[in-house]
Amino acid sequence: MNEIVEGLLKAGQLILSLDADLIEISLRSLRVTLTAVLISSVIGLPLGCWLAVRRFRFRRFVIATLNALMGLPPVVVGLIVYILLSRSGPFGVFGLLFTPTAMIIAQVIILTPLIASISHQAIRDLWAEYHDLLISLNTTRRQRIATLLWDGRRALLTAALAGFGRGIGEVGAIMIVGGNIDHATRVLTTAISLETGKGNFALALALGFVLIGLAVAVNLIIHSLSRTERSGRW
Amino acid sequence: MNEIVEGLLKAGQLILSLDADLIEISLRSLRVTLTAVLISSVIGLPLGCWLAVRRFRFRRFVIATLNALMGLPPVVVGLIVYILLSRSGPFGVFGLLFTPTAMIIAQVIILTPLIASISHQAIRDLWAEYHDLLISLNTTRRQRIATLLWDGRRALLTAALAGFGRGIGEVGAIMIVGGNIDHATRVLTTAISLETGKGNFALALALGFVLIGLAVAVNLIIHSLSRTERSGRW
Amino acid sequence: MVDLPILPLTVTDAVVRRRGKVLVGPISAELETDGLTIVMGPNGAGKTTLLRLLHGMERVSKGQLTWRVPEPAARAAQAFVFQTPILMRRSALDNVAYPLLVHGVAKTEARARAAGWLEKVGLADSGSKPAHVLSGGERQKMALARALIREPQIVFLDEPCANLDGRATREFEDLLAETRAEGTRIVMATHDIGQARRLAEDVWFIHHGRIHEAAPAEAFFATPQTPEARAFIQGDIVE
Amino acid sequence: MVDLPILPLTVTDAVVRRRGKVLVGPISAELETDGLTIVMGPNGAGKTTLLRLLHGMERVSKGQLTWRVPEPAARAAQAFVFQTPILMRRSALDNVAYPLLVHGVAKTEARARAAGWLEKVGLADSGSKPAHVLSGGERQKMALARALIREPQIVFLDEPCANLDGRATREFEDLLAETRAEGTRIVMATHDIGQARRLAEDVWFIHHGRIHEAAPAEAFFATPQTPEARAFIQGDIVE
Amino acid sequence: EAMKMAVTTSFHNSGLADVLLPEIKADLGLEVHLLVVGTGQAIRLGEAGDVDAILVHSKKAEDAFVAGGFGTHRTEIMYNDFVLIGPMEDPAKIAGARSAAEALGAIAAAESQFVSRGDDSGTHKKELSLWAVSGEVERDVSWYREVGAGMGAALNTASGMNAYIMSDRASWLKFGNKGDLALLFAGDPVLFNQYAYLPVNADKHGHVRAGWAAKLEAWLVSARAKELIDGYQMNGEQLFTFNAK
Ligand SMILES: Nc1ncnc2c1ncn2[C@@H]1O[C@H](COP(=O)(O)OP(=O)(O)OP(=O)(O)O)[C@@H](O)[C@H]1O
Ligand SMILES: Nc1ncnc2c1ncn2[C@@H]1O[C@H](COP(=O)(O)OP(=O)(O)OP(=O)(O)O)[C@@H](O)[C@H]1O
Ligand SMILES: [Mg+2]
Ligand SMILES: [Mg+2]
Repeated sequence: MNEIVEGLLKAGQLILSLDADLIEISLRSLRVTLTAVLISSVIGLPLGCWLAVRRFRFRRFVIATLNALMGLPPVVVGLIVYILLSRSGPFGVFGLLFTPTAMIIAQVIILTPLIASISHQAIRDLWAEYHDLLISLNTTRRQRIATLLWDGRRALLTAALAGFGRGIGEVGAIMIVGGNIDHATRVLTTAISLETGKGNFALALALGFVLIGLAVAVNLIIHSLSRTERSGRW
Repeated sequence: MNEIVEGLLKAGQLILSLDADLIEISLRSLRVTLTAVLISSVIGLPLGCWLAVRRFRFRRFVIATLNALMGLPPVVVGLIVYILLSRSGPFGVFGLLFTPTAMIIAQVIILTPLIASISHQAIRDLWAEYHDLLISLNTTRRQRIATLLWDGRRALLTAALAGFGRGIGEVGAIMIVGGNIDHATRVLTTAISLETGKGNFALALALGFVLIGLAVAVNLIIHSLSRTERSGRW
Repeated sequence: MVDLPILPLTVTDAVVRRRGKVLVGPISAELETDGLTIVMGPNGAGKTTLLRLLHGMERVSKGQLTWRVPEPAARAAQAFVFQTPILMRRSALDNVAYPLLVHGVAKTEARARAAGWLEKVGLADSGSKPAHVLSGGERQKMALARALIREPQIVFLDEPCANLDGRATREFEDLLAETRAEGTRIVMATHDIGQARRLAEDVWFIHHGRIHEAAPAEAFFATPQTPEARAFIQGDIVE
Repeated sequence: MVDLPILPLTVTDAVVRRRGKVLVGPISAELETDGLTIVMGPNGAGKTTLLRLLHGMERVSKGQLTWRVPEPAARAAQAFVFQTPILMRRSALDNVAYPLLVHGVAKTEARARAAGWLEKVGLADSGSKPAHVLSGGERQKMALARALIREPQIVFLDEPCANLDGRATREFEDLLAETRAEGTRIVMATHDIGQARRLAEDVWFIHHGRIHEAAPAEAFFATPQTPEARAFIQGDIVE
Repeated sequence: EAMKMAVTTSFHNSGLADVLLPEIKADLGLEVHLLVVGTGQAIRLGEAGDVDAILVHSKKAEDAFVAGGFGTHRTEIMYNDFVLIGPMEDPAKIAGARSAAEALGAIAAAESQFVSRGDDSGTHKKELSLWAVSGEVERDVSWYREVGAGMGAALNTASGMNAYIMSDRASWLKFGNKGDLALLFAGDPVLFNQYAYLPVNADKHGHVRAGWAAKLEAWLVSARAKELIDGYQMNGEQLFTFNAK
């Protein structure tokens, strides 16, 4: 029980003392996850819209699969990326294994279905609203997607933020492809895992609280920049 | 590279031979996650609706926090649940540590904010549609939530399914509180972790493919039972 | 259900302001127990906003509304038909039954009564259709049935006949007269001057968000007091 | 923009069936290059469905539509004003500019032209408002501007005056006459028999999903051929 | 009947547990639930009373555990050994080294990539002590990679980087993802790795199944256990040597 209190205190201490290691791994966490979220959003948001707009035969199957892929087990993703990037794998020549780039790749694979699926869901109602008008105006599919992306940007932000949340807390995949190498690929979650294994529960918790704080801060900043929950409907 | 092919073959083998261990841990995975999803939905869906319906001062903050909590690092949740359930913790007397119940508790903590957040987002547009009518009819807050839950059930299903996906693929928390004990708390994800640690990539991947297949199957079954993507708007 | 009479309603200096602009007000008025008030005025004058204000659905920036009984009881005895019907994602029958369900009526009884009301508004055959497939006129009829089913003491109607055909409009007017006879206070916005003449006991002429002229119907149509009202009545007679 | 004339449109035996029920059809008709057709009929008769069918927005279960040019070109030169205006989550100005943007007009020019159209429909001051705060009549005006801005060869109007006041209705009719004079084919559904008399060149009387009677306006109003049409015209004259 | 025992990943990776547990079940009617965790975590589980006994290989931590009253005593059961793994072509030429310290020195001299567990586990502590002997104390260098992970994950990383690593023999032999790695050096007595069994103190935690823990201990030091442990082979090699007194 007092580990939790101790963890909170330690978190405060670490933050107040601007612990250099903490800052380093926090920034790396942010960099990896934000990059991954950006890439995943660029793929996932239009994909989600496309799924809302397009009717085709296996639509339901694709959507169910996408939903299921939201839960891609990170360890499996890590493994596959590891195999692909390892020296004996097809992309071994790039020497990406155990670099932040590899971690970003793994996260993109995890986050893209999540972002696509949530944005599909978010955009479905908007498409129902716009459907007749956009069909009547003889828009191309591209224009429909662009319009939905723009007019639904607030809801889509939630999808991206869900991706951010998932990414920043993820450990299974980046542990395998990043290797949790000190001063190279160690991020908050892998550090937490490490300290847990060492039995340093208080420190692990402290890092966890820092991570949660970071996630809340990012969410609050983005919400207030975008004024999502402020103005009535749009 | 050929580990991936090997993994696929092995997955086929395991399934076709109805491997007893595989069936045991798959069923346990399903049991733990479905129970957790059920409990989280009972809490999270009304909570999400409530957040859509209710205006209060710190609404935006609560929503941002909930969004952030979508990314609760599983290891941290695992640790906290561990500390609480540990013999020397406040709930130690119940002897829940290293049981499926402990795993369910940890998953409920992870899934509830996720389900609440996605359902809040899903229900926001519906509430905008219904707002005037339900206010005019002088409904109680309870009735509003009940109405939104019912009329938005299709969208809310997606939230629950997102929770299922997240839960079935989760490993960090249940590893700590479940302990990955053979024949007691081993589930698909912890088994995958174990095999990865042993370097048995093919077997790990095989289990991963089984897991993904399971998730897709559950999604497809639920989608077709609920006919979500079939009828036009409702 | 609610037996205490909620009327009269007294409005004193109520103002609705949005984005720094006064949409409606200041309004001072009194709605007596009895009557049928027609609210008229050009597009964008503030009729909808005024009705919503009276119904307690617009946050007032100033002034106040006082019903005879305190808020919750007063809310329960009112009904509103919105200019654009709000469709619940249910069948037409369930849309109409909903207000009863909300007020604790058992499901079977609620449905039976809803079926009766659907018949009254001429939608007997459409009860099982999902609301969103209804035609424009059918939607308005459904919304009307949904508002009246709880037998409110006062009902606000915002252009309820806009999409109705001639016969349906006449039937609507008959139904309204019946409702009025049963003691329901009626406040209705319409653009149809013919209809206003037929139905109105009082007229409120709204212009730029204010009650520009309020008068008994005969007086208003015979001798409108302001040039705006005169122009408005003329303007409508296009033929 | 699209210069090839897309009319005439030939409809042969087209049927729209939903949930196993025939909503409209079989319809056979021809829309010539010139004209102003008023579609009338009771609520739920199938007017909206018919207009949508002509516009190519309803999957036909049988029969076909043939424009003079192939589909994509034909689609680009049509416009539709829906019975319930569809509001994009943008300002009124951006709503009106949208069809131009979609067709590759530069943003500044599109907005300038949209502002001109807002003025034409009497919404000069409301351009910067988000569409969802517009009043019922303002929404219809905006939808009209959005449909006409691309100068379509044919425009379908589904009860575009339902929520307009008298003056706005007259202005609408003037604008429509102007549009007609510029060569745009007009097909419009309305419940306002007075308006139909003023505007119609041809009338289609719809009943139970079929074109019950199609005739030049004068003939239709003077001597309706079927008892249903006669009853309908009578029924509307309520006073 | 079931009791819980925390063990380290390196022990579990050896596969010996899969041989012993069914025999224990047969002989004692006791089901042993294994919790496979890091050394530090295993000790914390024992301290909290969440397991009934621990089986680890980190003498210092074990002594502290007993001194703190968390465990009643420490019983040595068996040992295995650590080995040095590295790229097949052995760029640092450690295969011919005369001692473990010399081998590490050669890696440092060649500045070849070396992966360290970096997780304060028994294996990690052993590795650090060897570096100290070799005289290479400066480890803040680019070729020395602390990966902060269990044995299996560290081996995966080493395999991916084609780097040197120190592993227990069992984990290495069982490890599937060998890549271009090979066992290059073994046999120095300093590489011996003693496993000890520590029952959790029932005075501190009343619910602990001390009776079962004692029965298990008796079994672990019995001739039956000796036969099974010494007889356990992988690829024709004996992995563990029973040395309980
Ligand atoms: N939130 C808002 N911000 C700015 N202007 C608003 C807002 N809400 C409504 N308005 C404006 O207030 C005016 C009054 O609107 P209201 O809907 O009450 O008009 P109305 O009399 O019902 O018109 P109609 O006959 O067209 O239905 C309109 O011009 C509308 O654009
Ligand atoms: N998908 C559907 N399933 C069943 N019935 C439908 C469906 N869509 C429309 N309808 C019915 O078809 C009929 C014709 O509808 P339509 O909207 O074309 O009528 P309308 O002539 O435009 O009526 P109004 O004057 O009220 O607008 C209506 O009774 C409507 O309920
Ligand atoms: Mg209005
Ligand atoms: Mg219609």
